[in-house]
Amino acid sequence: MNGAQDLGGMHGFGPVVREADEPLFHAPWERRAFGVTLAMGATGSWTLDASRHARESLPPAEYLCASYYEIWAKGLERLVVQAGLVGADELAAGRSLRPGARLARVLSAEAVPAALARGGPTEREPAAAPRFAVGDRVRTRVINPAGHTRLPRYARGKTGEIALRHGAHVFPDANAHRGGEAPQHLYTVRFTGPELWGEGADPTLTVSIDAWESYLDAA
Amino acid sequence: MNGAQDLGGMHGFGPVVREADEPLFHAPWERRAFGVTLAMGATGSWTLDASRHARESLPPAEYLCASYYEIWAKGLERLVVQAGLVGADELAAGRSLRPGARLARVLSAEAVPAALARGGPTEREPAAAPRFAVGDRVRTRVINPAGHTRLPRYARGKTGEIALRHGAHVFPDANAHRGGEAPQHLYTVRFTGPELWGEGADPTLTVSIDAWESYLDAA
Amino acid sequence: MTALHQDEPETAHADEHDDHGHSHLEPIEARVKALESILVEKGYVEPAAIDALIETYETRVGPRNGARVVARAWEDPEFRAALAADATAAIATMGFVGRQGEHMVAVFNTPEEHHLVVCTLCSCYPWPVLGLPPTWYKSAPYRSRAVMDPRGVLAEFGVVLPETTAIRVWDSTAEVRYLVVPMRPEGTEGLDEERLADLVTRDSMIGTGLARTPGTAAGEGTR
Amino acid sequence: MTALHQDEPETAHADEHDDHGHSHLEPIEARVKALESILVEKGYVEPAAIDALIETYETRVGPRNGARVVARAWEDPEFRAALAADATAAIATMGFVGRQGEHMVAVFNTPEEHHLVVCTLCSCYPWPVLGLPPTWYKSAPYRSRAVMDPRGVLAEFGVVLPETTAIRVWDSTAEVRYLVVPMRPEGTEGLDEERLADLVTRDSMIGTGLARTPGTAAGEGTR
Repeated sequence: MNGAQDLGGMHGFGPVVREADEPLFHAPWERRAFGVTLAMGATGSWTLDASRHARESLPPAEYLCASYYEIWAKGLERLVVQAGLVGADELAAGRSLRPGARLARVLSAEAVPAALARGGPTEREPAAAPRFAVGDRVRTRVINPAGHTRLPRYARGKTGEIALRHGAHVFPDANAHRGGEAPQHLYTVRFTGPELWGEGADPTLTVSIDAWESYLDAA
Repeated sequence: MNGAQDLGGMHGFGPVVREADEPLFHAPWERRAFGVTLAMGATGSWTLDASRHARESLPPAEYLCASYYEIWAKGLERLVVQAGLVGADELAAGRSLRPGARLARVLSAEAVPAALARGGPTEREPAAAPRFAVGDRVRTRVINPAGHTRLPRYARGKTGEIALRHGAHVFPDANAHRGGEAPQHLYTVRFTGPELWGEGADPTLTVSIDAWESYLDAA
Repeated sequence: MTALHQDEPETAHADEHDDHGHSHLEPIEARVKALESILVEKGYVEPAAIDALIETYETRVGPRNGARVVARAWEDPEFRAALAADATAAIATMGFVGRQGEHMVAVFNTPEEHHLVVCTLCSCYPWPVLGLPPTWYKSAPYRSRAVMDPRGVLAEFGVVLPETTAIRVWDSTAEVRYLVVPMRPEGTEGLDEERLADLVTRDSMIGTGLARTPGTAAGEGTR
Repeated sequence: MTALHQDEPETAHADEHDDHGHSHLEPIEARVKALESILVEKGYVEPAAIDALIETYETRVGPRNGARVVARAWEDPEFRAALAADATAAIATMGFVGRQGEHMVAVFNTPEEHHLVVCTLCSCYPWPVLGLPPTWYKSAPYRSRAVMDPRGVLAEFGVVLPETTAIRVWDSTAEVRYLVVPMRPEGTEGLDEERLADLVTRDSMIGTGLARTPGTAAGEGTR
């Protein structure tokens, strides 16, 4: 979706602000928002792609005004309601009003190291041979889906070159919307600065994105 | 600039909300923000293009969170400071701390009807013949200026057709930044929905923009 | 990277003023009041001129102007042709001129084509014929979606057009201002211009509505 | 217009919940506390697991991991080759595996090419080797500008590269995570891996910094 999360190439945000001490968390609630989001993710009630979509679906003004873990917390609120695990009335009340659903998995403290070490690899057996090889010229498609996509606006309708192949990976545009993993070949596509940004762009610049095969046409 | 003002094609703002009574102004301060902005504009201390740029230069989060006349008011604050007419200290103090500068024009109540009737026509004598004729195929350039531009992001690098010619008009990209009027031929350029939005776009849709000649290349 | 991609100095300067100047928490109401009084104290603006500007758009200039233009275009083929050929001049013959209407273009709805006007970059709108725009016209939902999903926007306004009617969106990116001339409703033969103008809603001149049919409720007449 | 351009129903539903649910004015602190306690009461999460997750990234996983990878790549040509060929496997030999590092790619700075990593769409970052990202990495200024004005961003970090050094920006739009291997500083011959790792700043592994030269202040050592 063309939401506020799609920030590449925007102006007006000012300089990058670095904090003197760079705390990982700025308040106890940020710590909890982080931990509870990971713990709920481990229940398998939704995909990582769905959780990204929940965050980017915040109204743009809210997204841009919120701090990072505020976005996570509000995204998690949406996810638990959408999944039917918590009622909006319960969020409003600030407490559980009904017994919980039965989840397939609940993460225990003991299971944390193994769960983190396992992670969530997204590479899958490819169903077909890759359409493109390293060095091929490709053009990204012009798409504007209302749902989740990982093709940023700045890189649509642009011509680049396949720089890397990564095998087949889970396709977020489907997986975020209960469309299954629908794996596709994934490539790193490299564009020149002038191709992306036009006149005045740094001629030494290249920018690459990781792009699924259905984002690409032969150029 | 690729600021928050460039809204065409964004998702996530929800349905269009219409007010039951549609007040022109929602509070007395909105009335004053409107009137004082027009009255200051009439002094000729900046161009209309500069005032648009002052508004779009608000940080994106602030722009999207602000109500319409709040954006005008904050834009006017920037303009009077940039023009050296009011000091930042005076805005902070909420009152004038020094005598004002001498302005070439101050709008009187009596002069209002004539000033509004005159408006601010932007057509100028063309310095050269137009490069394009109605029906010509053109491609918009890929530009990403940090300054003011009237070529929206969604219509960059797109191929369309000249639908109307409007003669030569003041060029906002220059005029917003003390670059003079630098008039150029102005055209209405029509694009198809699929050209702009890709697959799934309404095939009956066309969208046109008004585009200055330097935005366009022959396609 | 060239200067093109940098924030220009004047913006940085203004940001600084905001940081060191008054607090962002100060209510906008107080900020506007302070701003006006500073400008008045300095002799840059006259409160009576501000009053006159406000009064003009609150009481004298509104969509009735545009409705009269449309009604005349419905009734008078010569005027319609003049409006199509040079809308600024044709509209000026009715006395509607000036700010935000300096360069007018009229677009005519037909069964084959429906026109819709938007300003994605700000809030451009033909003041002399329609007055000041409603809040929704200036809002992010309308500006973001009118160019990409106009049928979805129209549906929210209760306007559902046949799929065979093409949608023509006009994004007002310059000082050209567009006036939609809606289709003349059935059953309006013999009505005079004033009665016809009663049927021309404001929304129908933006393209988010249609002209009213005689006899339907006038409750939304000013829209 | 097709469904592609509509807001999907689940989003609309969530909006509704926000409208009818708790107030937007409720401080985020209270919201997060309430959310956790609801999820605990329902048996979906165990507070001890949340504690363990937090503790992992506060105390055990951080940029020292990546610094050791880089130091080894500087010292050991075979490891460097393995890192270039299959970074995930090479890094796993050092015990750094798992979440947000499942598919690693290492990119090597040279006098001709400088690499810079960003995630414009969210905050993708190689947790097993760098820990959790700093706030600036997740912020709008960095995400918006790194792809369009990387030299401007680098200058703000105090990194000014020759114009002949090409900039290679990697926007992490998939689950591939990029680790920049900075150039080995002069005067580091004979240092062991631990001492070399001391020179590898976090920023140098994102691309917003360079490795430190021996003898320079270690104050920014964790960056």
